[in-house]
Amino acid sequence: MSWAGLFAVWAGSLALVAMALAVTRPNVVHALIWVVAGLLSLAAGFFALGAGFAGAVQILIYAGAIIAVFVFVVMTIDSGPEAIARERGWLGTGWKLPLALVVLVLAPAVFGLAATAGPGAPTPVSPVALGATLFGPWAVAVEAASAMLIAALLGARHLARRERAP
Amino acid sequence: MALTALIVLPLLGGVAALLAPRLGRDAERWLSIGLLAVALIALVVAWTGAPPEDAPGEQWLAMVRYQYAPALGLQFLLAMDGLSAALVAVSLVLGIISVIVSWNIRKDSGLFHACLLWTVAASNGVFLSMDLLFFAFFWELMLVPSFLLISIWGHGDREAVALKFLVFNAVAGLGLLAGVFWMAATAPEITFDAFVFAEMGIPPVAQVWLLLGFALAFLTKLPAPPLHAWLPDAHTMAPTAGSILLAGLLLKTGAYGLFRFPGMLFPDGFHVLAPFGLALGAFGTIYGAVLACGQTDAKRLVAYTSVAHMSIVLMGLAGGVHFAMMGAGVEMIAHAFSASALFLLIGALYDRVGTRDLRELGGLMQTSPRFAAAFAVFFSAALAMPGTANFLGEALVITGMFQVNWVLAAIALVSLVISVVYATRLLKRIIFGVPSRACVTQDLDWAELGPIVVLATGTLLFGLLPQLLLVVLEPAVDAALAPLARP
Amino acid sequence: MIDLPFFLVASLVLAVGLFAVGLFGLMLRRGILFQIIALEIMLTGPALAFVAAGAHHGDPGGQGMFVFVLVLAASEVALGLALYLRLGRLADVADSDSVRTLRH
Amino acid sequence: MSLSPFLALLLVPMPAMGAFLLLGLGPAHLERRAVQTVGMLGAVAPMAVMLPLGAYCLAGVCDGVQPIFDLTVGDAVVALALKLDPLSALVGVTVTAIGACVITYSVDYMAKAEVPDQRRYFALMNLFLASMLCMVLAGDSIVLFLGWELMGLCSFFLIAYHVTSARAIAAGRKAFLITRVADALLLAGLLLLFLEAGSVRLDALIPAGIATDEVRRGLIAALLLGGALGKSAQIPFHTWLPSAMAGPTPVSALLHSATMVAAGAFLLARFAPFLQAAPLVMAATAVFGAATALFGAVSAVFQKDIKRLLAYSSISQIGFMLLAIGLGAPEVAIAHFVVHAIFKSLLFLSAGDMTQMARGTTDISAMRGALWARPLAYLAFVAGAASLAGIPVITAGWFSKEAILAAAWLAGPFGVLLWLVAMAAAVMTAVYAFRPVFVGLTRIDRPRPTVGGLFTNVPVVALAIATFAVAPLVEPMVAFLGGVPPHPPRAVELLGAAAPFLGMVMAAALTFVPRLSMRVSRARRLRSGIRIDGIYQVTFVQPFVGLVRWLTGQKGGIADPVGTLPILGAERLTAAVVRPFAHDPLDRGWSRFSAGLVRGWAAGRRLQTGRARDYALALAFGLALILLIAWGTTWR
Repeated sequence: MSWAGLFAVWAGSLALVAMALAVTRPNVVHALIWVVAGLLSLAAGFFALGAGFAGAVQILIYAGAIIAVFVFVVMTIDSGPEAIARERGWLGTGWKLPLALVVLVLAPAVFGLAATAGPGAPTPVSPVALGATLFGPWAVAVEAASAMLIAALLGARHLARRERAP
Repeated sequence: MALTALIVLPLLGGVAALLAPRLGRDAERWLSIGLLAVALIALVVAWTGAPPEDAPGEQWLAMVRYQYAPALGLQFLLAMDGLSAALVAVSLVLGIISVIVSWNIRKDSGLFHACLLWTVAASNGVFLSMDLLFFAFFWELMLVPSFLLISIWGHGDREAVALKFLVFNAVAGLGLLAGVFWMAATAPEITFDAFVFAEMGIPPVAQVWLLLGFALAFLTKLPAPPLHAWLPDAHTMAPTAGSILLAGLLLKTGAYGLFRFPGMLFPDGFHVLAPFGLALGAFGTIYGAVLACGQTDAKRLVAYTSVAHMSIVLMGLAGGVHFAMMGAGVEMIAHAFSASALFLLIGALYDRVGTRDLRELGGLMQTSPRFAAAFAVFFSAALAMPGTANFLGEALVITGMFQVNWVLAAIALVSLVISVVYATRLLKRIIFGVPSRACVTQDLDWAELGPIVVLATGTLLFGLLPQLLLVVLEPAVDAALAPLARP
Repeated sequence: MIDLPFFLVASLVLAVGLFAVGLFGLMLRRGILFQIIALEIMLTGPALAFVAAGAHHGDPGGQGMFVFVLVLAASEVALGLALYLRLGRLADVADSDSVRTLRH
Repeated sequence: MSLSPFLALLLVPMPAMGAFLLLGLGPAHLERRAVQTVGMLGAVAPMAVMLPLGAYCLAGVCDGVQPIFDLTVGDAVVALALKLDPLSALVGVTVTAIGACVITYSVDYMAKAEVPDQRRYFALMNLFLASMLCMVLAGDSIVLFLGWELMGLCSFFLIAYHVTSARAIAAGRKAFLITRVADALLLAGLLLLFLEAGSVRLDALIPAGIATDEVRRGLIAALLLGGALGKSAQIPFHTWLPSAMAGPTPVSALLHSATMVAAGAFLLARFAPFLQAAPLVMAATAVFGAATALFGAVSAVFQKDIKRLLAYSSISQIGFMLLAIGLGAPEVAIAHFVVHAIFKSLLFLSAGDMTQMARGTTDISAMRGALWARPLAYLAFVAGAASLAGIPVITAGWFSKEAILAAAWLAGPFGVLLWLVAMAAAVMTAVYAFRPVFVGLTRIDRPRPTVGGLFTNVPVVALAIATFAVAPLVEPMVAFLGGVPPHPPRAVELLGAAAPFLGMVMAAALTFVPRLSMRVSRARRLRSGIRIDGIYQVTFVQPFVGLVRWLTGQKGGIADPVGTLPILGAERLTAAVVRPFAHDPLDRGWSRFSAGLVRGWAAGRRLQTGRARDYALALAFGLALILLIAWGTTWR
């Protein structure tokens, strides 16, 4: 049993709990905060797994940038008390069927995978190796990814623009 | 070559006539007359040309054979003998007359003249083609332009009547088609050549059925009594030119068919069915004559007289005796002249007075003597007065009937007597009596008198100098009777 | 049965869990913003799985795929929020159920 | 062809035919004077041509045939020709002479009619003359029948000359129809003869006819007799002649008394050798002749109209001719034909003239005082009546009638019986002949005597002279025709001579004794020829009209039943065949299937709610399913 592995699992389960809570909060801001918490604990798990670059990127990009955008958007809408009340109203209903389905999804995964537990420890992967593969054999994929990002950028700018011209 | 011109010329002429109205006033009328005149010249050329040597009989005056699809047995075979030459000549002359007569028809006259020419072309096709497929084709083709003639330029409820005419003749045409295809199928190798069928030796039982099929088509067109219902309506509702073509051409095709094919293709069938033909003919003359006496519409009256006269032709043809066949041939030509003339006169009267109802007419003698004189001449023709070709035809048929069975001759004579009743009735109602308010103001003008004079000379000429016609018909009748081998 | 290290198995289970939570959120919440958040959560599931597998095999590919997941998440959020804003302006509604048809 | 003297034969009918063509169908417009001259020329010219021919014939050369043209029909040769022999010469001369007289008379008579009517009248009269000459001079059956029928046609048009009077038209139609029935019989006979002989020439037909078997010969002879009876208005077919008087008087004079009506007798005389070969038919001819003679005479007595009286008189006189032919003495009959033509046309013309005076009414009572009103016409009428009655020695009528009576007497026991009937008829003839004469004598207030025009008087005087001049010629005429004039025993001759005087006495009684003349005027049944006309109407005309009305659907039934038969059958057939296929079962099955699809589709559409959450639900459901399957399979 390696301690790093154990710590990673522990961080992962923390993230799971945080995400679960994020999903059930009626207030958007609370939900966002719980998401940030979950992401950070997940980053910790990455570090534990030896994926240092992944963890750093998680903190910087995912938690820092993406969720920050969320916060900006949340600021523009009025998440006043009636919005929260509305969310709470919607929450009350219809959670039985989704929960049942989630359990259905989890059950085979948990039981199926649990049986195969065995020894072994995560082997750390240095960012150098990552950089070599990313800009080595995966260069085309990286370019495609960057193209997608630009497309997303333009799309977002165009969609969010206020119509001025008739 | 001249023979094909007889058919192709009017056919293409029809198309040209369609476009002619653009060229100028009456362009299509002169075009039609010109074309028919050229066709007449072609006929004379074919007639006087050297008789074909490969023709299977000696009565053929001209012959054209062009095998365009030997594998399928398809060929374009035209042959002309005395009778078909005479009938084609009559149809061309009547074609010209019907153009002259309908000089004041303005409603899309291009199509009108096209239909006229196509009817003439199709009937020429029937009279000339000895290839049964083409015969059947022209037989059906004839119906279309005449249908148009009646349904577009007719009077009264012309569409229903035109449809009745079309249905009657088209359905009857199926009998002919069935026979032709059956023969083509059972021929040693696929062909539609009538000469081949003649020597093919069709089994007698089949001959009877085939003759029935052929007879169905021919008798409807003749018309013989049970199948004649289309004629009176078609005649009353047809325009003058239509009536002339109907009486002059279409009726003759039925008779021509009965003249040519039963003797040649189904001799045994003929011997079996001849008595029925005679009986039908006899009944037809009396039935037609009696009905003619009761009509109130002038054209219907003349239509029923056509039924009576053509039934006498049927008796002549079914008699199978030399005199009777000769009489039938002469009566065909004579009736073409007299019936067309009567229709022309009644048509002219209708154009002037607007009614054909005998009860409203009268007094033509006082107001227009020339009209009355013309009526009198063709009144005597309808009566089969000696000196007219009608008498020659009917006398010969009656002579033939005496050789066959004297009862038939008696019936024909009774029909002659009844003809007095309806003829004098027609004359009394139109010419005699006090001029009714629908009396005619202006007399026949030259456009109408020309055709009348032509038809009158035709009737009287062949009546007084019959050998002109008999010499022409002689070989055709001998050839038609040869296979029947009856004295 | 082949044997996998405990941490890998556990991580995979957690990944599935995360994905399930995200899915649950998506099914549960009617608010469009919450649904976008739920989507983000769903994405973290595979991210974790990739990194765990990468760690288990010592293959940088795992982390590479994590980068791609990241890129995907970023562009997806951008467009999602832009659509949300536009939708908000047009029909000033936050509820995804009322946006039934594409006609707006 | 050799320029034979008989070429002139062709010329005889030519002028009349020419006049007809010019007047009838000619387009040129002619005034009154031109029409009359052409009409006159057309009538007189044939006489001018015929007389020399007659003389030529008298001179001995009298048996020539002038062929016109011949044609071959199958194996038979049809050779048309004109023929000159004593019979045709004599009758030809008579016809042309009478024709000339009547037509010149009609120039005056018709003077008042308008030009187109006059033109039509003269055209038709000339056509008639031409056709009569054709028939008389015919050398073959075709030309004979041509003339025969054309005469019928002309008689129709001439009877119906007054086109506006319905009675005239009806009379014309009746005459034409009845003669046409007779013509049909004649045509049948001639055609049968043609079939026997293979040629149409008379000199070939008659021997061939004689040569055939007994039955066929009898049949043909009977048919010829039927034809003759019809045209000559004898017993079964006589009803048309009295009503034919509706035509103008000259027409009655020429057609319906002298020439056309007697054509039947001429026909039988022409075929006499053939008829003699059929004794049964000869007897029938004699009986018909005698019966008609008596019936005609009796009916004539009771007539009130002078023209109808003369019509019945013609019927009776032709009966005498048929009697003579039936007894085997055609020459005598033809002699009587000639004489009768003369005095009958004289009677008609003079009666016509008198009616002009009586303002056109042809009633006998209107002739009262005619002696003073119209002396010339009246005297001519008396001459005609005398010849008709047969005043002995001075009138031609007596000679020809005496010859017939003699022939009857000499024809054996059966002949004597006929002689009695003939004698009765002769007496009656005298009665009806002299009744109008005596009416004419009755005195009325003194009218101014008037005289007809020149054109009227010349023919009347000529005919009057002829009735007396011809008297001595009757015997030679019979000899000329080749017959032997019969000489009965003296007593019989005296009896014959007495008959007319007896008749005169009875006539005087009938006219002057008021009681008797009342009986005469009231005998309506006898006057209408014992209503035979009505009988024909009921037995023939009404059933025919009924049949016509039934067939043309005027009596409720469908029009033209035989014609509509196939149409009704076709309609019923199509209805029976087409109805089951109107709603095609297969077709209905398919339409139901497609309806099901549509419903299913609609249900499917409800799944797409448009709400993202539901789609997430479906996503989750699908994922769960997959994982379950994956887990399930690894389980094993």
